[in-house]
Amino acid sequence: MSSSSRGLLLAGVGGQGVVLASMIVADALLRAGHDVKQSEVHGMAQRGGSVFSHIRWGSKVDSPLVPLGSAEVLAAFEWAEALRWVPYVQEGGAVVADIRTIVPPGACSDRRSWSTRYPDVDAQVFDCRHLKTRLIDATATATELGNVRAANSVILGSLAAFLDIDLLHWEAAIEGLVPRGTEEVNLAAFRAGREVADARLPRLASAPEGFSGPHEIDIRHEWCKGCDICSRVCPEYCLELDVDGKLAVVNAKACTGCRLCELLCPDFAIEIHPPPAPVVLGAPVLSR
Amino acid sequence: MQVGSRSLLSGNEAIARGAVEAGVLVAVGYPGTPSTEILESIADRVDMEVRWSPNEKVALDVALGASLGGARALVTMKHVGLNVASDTYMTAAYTGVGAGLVIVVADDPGMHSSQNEQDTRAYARMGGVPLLEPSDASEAKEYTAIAFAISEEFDTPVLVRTTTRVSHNRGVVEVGSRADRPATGFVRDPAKYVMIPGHARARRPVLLERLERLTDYVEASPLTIESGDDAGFGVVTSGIAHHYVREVLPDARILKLGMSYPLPMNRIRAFSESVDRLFVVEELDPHVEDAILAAGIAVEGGTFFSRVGELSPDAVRGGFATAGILPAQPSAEAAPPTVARPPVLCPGCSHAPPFLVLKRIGAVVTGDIGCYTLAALEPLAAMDTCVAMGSSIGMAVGLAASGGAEGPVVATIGDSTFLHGGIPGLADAVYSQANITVLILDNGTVAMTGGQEHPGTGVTLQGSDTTPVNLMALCEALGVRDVRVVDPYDLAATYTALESAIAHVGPSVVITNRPCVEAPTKIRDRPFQVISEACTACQGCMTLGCPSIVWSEETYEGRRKVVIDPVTCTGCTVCVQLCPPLAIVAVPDREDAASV
Amino acid sequence: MSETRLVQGNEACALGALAAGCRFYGGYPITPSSEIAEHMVRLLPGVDGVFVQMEDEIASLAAVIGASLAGSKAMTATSGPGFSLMQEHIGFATMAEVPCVVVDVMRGGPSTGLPTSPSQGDVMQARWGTHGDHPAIVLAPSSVGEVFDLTIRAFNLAERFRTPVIIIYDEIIGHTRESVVLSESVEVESRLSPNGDPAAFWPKLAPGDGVPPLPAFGDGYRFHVTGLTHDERGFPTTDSAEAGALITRIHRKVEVHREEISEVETFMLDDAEIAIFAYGIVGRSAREAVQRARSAGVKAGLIRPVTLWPFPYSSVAEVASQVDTLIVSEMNLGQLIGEVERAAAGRAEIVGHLRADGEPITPTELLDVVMSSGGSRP
Amino acid sequence: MTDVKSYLRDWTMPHVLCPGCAHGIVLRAFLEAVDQLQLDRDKLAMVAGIGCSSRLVGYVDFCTLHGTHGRAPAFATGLKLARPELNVVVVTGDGDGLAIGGNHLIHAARRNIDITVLLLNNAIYGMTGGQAAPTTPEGAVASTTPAGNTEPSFDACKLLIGAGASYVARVLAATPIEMTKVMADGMSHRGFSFIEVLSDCPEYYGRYNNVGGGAEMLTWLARRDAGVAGPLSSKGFVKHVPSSATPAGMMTGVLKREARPVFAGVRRIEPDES
Repeated sequence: MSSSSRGLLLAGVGGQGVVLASMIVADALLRAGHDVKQSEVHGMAQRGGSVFSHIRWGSKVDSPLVPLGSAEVLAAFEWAEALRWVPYVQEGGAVVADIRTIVPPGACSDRRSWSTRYPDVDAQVFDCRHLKTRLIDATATATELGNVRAANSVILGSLAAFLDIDLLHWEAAIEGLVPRGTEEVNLAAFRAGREVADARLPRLASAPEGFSGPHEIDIRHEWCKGCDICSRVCPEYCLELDVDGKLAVVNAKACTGCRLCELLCPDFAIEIHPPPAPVVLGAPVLSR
Repeated sequence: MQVGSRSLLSGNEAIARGAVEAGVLVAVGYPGTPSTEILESIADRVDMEVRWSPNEKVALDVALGASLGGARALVTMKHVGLNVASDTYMTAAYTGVGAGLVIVVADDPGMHSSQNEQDTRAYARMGGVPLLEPSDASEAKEYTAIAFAISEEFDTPVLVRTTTRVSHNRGVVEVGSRADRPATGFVRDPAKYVMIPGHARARRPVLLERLERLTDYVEASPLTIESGDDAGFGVVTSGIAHHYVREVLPDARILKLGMSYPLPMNRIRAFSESVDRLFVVEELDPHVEDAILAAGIAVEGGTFFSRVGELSPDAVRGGFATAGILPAQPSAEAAPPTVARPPVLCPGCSHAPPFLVLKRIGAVVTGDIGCYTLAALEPLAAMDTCVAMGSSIGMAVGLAASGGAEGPVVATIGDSTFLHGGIPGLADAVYSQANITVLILDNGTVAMTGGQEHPGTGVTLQGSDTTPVNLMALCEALGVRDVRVVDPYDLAATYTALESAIAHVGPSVVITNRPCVEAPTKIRDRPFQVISEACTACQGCMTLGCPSIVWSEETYEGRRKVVIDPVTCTGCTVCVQLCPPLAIVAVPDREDAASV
Repeated sequence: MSETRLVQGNEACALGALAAGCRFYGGYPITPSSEIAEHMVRLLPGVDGVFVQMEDEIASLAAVIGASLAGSKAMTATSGPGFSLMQEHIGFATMAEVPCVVVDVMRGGPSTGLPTSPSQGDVMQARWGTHGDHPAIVLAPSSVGEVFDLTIRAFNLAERFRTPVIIIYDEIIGHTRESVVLSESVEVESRLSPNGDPAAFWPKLAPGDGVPPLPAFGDGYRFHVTGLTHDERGFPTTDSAEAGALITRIHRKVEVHREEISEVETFMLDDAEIAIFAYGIVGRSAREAVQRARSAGVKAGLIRPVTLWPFPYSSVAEVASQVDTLIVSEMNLGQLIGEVERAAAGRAEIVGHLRADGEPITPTELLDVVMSSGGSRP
Repeated sequence: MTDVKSYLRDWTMPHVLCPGCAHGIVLRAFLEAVDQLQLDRDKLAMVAGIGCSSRLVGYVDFCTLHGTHGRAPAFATGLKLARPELNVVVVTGDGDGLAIGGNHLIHAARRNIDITVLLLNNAIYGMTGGQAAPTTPEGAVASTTPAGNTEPSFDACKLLIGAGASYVARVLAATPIEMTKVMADGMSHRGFSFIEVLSDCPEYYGRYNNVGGGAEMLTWLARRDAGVAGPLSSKGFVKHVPSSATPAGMMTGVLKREARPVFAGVRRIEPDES
């Protein structure tokens, strides 16, 4: 095992400010007299992808990366990211997680077979690792303080409760790094975060029944007048008018059964039938 | 940055600081993750020229010119950038330098933001150019300074290779003062600088002789560090891998290579003789391992450490466990099920709507390098190829020539990528009268790398105004007869423009004109919202893949309705045009709300 | 059981309507018909009927048609200007074959004219007011008692033939009080209801005497009612055979029942050499004039159509072939006189006594006409 | 859920309306509402006047009355008063309901008789060949305004609010489920409910004014819809389209909902009376 180096992880979604938050943590550790290394990945991942930052500190740090199962704390700015990175936390370590959920666009369509399932917000998933958990609603706390953008400082405050660093170093790091003019609200958010109580868990975010497979498009040609509304509103381009102005199904497999064409057909000429047997969705997509 | 202070700097910032302290006068590059911040962190300096070039080759040309003028010059790029610059690079090794010339190349093992995983160390050997590998921020600054010294001492360009983990790792760096190194002036020396065959033939032996001297240098250099006292086995390593080994085997005997080309083979041999088993731990290609084996020294490495992707403490620990050095690892706890989160185009991204249109048209789309490459992913899924900077146009020409494309062939390329490597491709499209359409997605910045300026923006890296390249005039001057500009937020107009351009016989160009919503300034218009009562849960808006459009708690016929996150919505209006039931409307501003 | 009461003509109309089973009144105020509405609003609640004062006469008859389709016997009442407005819906009710009763209490016209004076200026409008080819049933009472009786009859005819029926009388009858025998046991006709599968119901299929059965909206028969020319299923058609069949049937259902509908009163006609043709209030003056002429030795008689339309051509022709002179007296400048001339076809000399000045035609002046038209001959 | 086509008299189909005319979409949304409310189809009476929208009643298997131009509210008044257990729905157009029938409409609203009026506003007289209507926007071309309409136009909802309608809403023909929801809501309302549906006329309005066909006109409707409306649900919502896309301000949503005595002939039914 590594000598004296300690580690923690910050994780969130691109655009949440994970990098700035980890700079604050690293700066506070540096001010407390530690050798510090902090490593994140940015670039393409920042475009709404999963963003994480490793922070290591001690008298002399080698690897900037935290070995699996060795982080003292994981601070997750988003629920699914807490789950993704929790294997880095050591037995009995701590998880600070914002219960905010950001469902990625790819998992946000229950009309397509590639739907993936967003995990329920449920603290019990950490039980097997004997982790200390702190599930907070940082957005709510920051909103109460008057600036929703200070939510990250609330999370840092909660994180700080698990680290033995003098408050003065934290405050100096925050004052030095947050955007000018927001020092006060961020400091207040940080202090609030140290005290903040566990959040009431939100309603489970489970998806409704999954996609049941391509639907059947039934056109009653003798009623169709070729107005073209259906083909223009179809999100999947299933329908087209041929050169004679006759409506045709050109991409039957893509029909998700949204029924827009049916609802917006002025001539009652389209009927959408669900497939006979629902397709069973695959297992939820796991990361890593 | 206060001289003498201990600061927390990233590897890239440390390189830049190293260049500043080394008295560099000209720093150029082309943005590319993970190298971009090197130049950005010194953009505000008034005592040096810091510039973006249109591409890496131009950057290296500029740096070489500066060097020949007697100014220390830094050039930065990502690994694939060196492919572009390699033409100059290979011959610069012949010419040698005036003042110090350092080429910083940032590799991206694991391909966090790249199209391949190539190992720059191979270029060092191919060009016969020394290569330094810092392992953290502190070394990054230190090695940059050393690189300039080597460059001048040995009259050679010097490569400094970082990886993502070094470039984007913050560590404690001691800040020193800037050396005052005014330019020494250009000295005419055609035999050295004009590489006609007759001159070049004479330079080849010079290069080889230089390499020998460099080998002597590295054998004696403090860049090669031996540590640890644990007998039995030893590890040769470099770069970030060094720290992983130290992490996993704190007391092991380690030979750390600060310069990994040329190699201090005598020291390696001596080191190998002091241990029973010799290991090499290196990221990506077996560059050091092969060289050691070629020297007839028994060494182990590739068997235990993957050539795919990044190393990590855990990967290194696993390798040594397999090698029998460390006890076998209990398998790590599996992560609880969670959701995949691939990167996506930003809310309001002006690149997304044209790809919806291309999908509708059924075009075969040759893509290029940039944010818009994400259009290859669901839900847009409207890009068919992506290979290298500027490749889209030439590939489109070829694809059209093959007659094998089932739809119209459209090349999509960003403004910066077009200026980087797309212009010759378009010249070829005109030259060969290829029946293709080139869609230039002009968002006025190099968005993927975080919003840098380029020759089309009219602003320099250091913030001063300059003359922008006029893309439309450029395309017309190249001989494109059908050039049109369209607002990509207007789906119907974009559709019409592309349809007409595709109908044009011969090459045509459509240029979109909406700026990036993130850079240079964040664009935030009045956000939109979904009228839940009108939403039919068709999720047609989600074909855009906008991250601001997410599931609602409400359903219609068992299917989720959608909501728009008002904080991230930029008010681009594209989803409004995608909503057949007209359920998306602007959030009223305060005045409106008050008048209700 | 019967009751004898002193009632006003307009009141008698309301009482007759109630006795006929009218349960809906929709109207708009206009002199000299307003009292009908004022009586109806008091009477209808007692029989669970509905009174509504509409925004105009067009709406009034529309509401009446709506109520009739809902199964209620329904009526409206008005006077000249309002009657003009109602023509649109008289046509609609004719085409759609919706039973209803329209009362026109005539006043001087044209236009606003003489609102408080009597007239008989609307008799041709009652026949031809609405556009297109159509039949008409128009009744013309000449006394308060007859108003009561004919109102009942009008409802019966409307229900019997699925058509609007018009009652037309003038301001004098409307505002006159007479003692009237209000019979409580009146004969009331109900509309023919379909029996059979509602799904197979065709609202305009009339296999019998040309009058199709009519269920009410809400009775389980779902059908379409339209003013467009339609087929037997009730749906619009432009087929000329179907269009011709519809118009012919609507005409014929009245025409072939002419005898059943028509009512003509004759007085002292048996040996008459001179006769007066008069209707409504003029019929009463004529009756006295005939009596006085007879006293003077002149063989005078009276023919008074109670049903103005269908016009009693054969009765008039019969009288014309018997008398030398036929005096036609109307409180207009000559409307039905044309029909009389057509019926007489030259068999008798037609003399008109026509006035349209807001004053009633008196027995004395009619006697003068009789005497001066050859009645003085021995 | 019943297939709404079962409410059609399918032997009368296809209907006479032009390709792209949204009136059929409106009819479908209405039938969905009827289905949602589980109305007894024997007790549902639909009354119409004259015009394209009024033709809709011929296609539905209820008790249907295709009356005279503009008079549908008057017919409906008689029907409802004579047989209160009927659900009476008037379908009218903008010319039918607001020009020739404006008087009947406002008085039905004033009385607060318990009927529902669906006014399909396509901003033109369609049946007669594209003449200007009281709702034709100023400047718009119609066959009787070849140089552009010089008359101001009615805001039907404001008119009906002024007339005392106890329920007033405006919806877009392009929003099928919102239409259904509002129609079901309006029909459930005790008293006079007025629902204006912004529909289209691609054949005349679209052609004369270069708006395009049915699909384009459905989008164009959103641009007519610019205003702010009150709550449909307890959550409340407001609608807005960027000012650059809003030539005329027309609020959508439920604009008025009021409990007041319902007219039932000689007596009135108090709001709290069952």
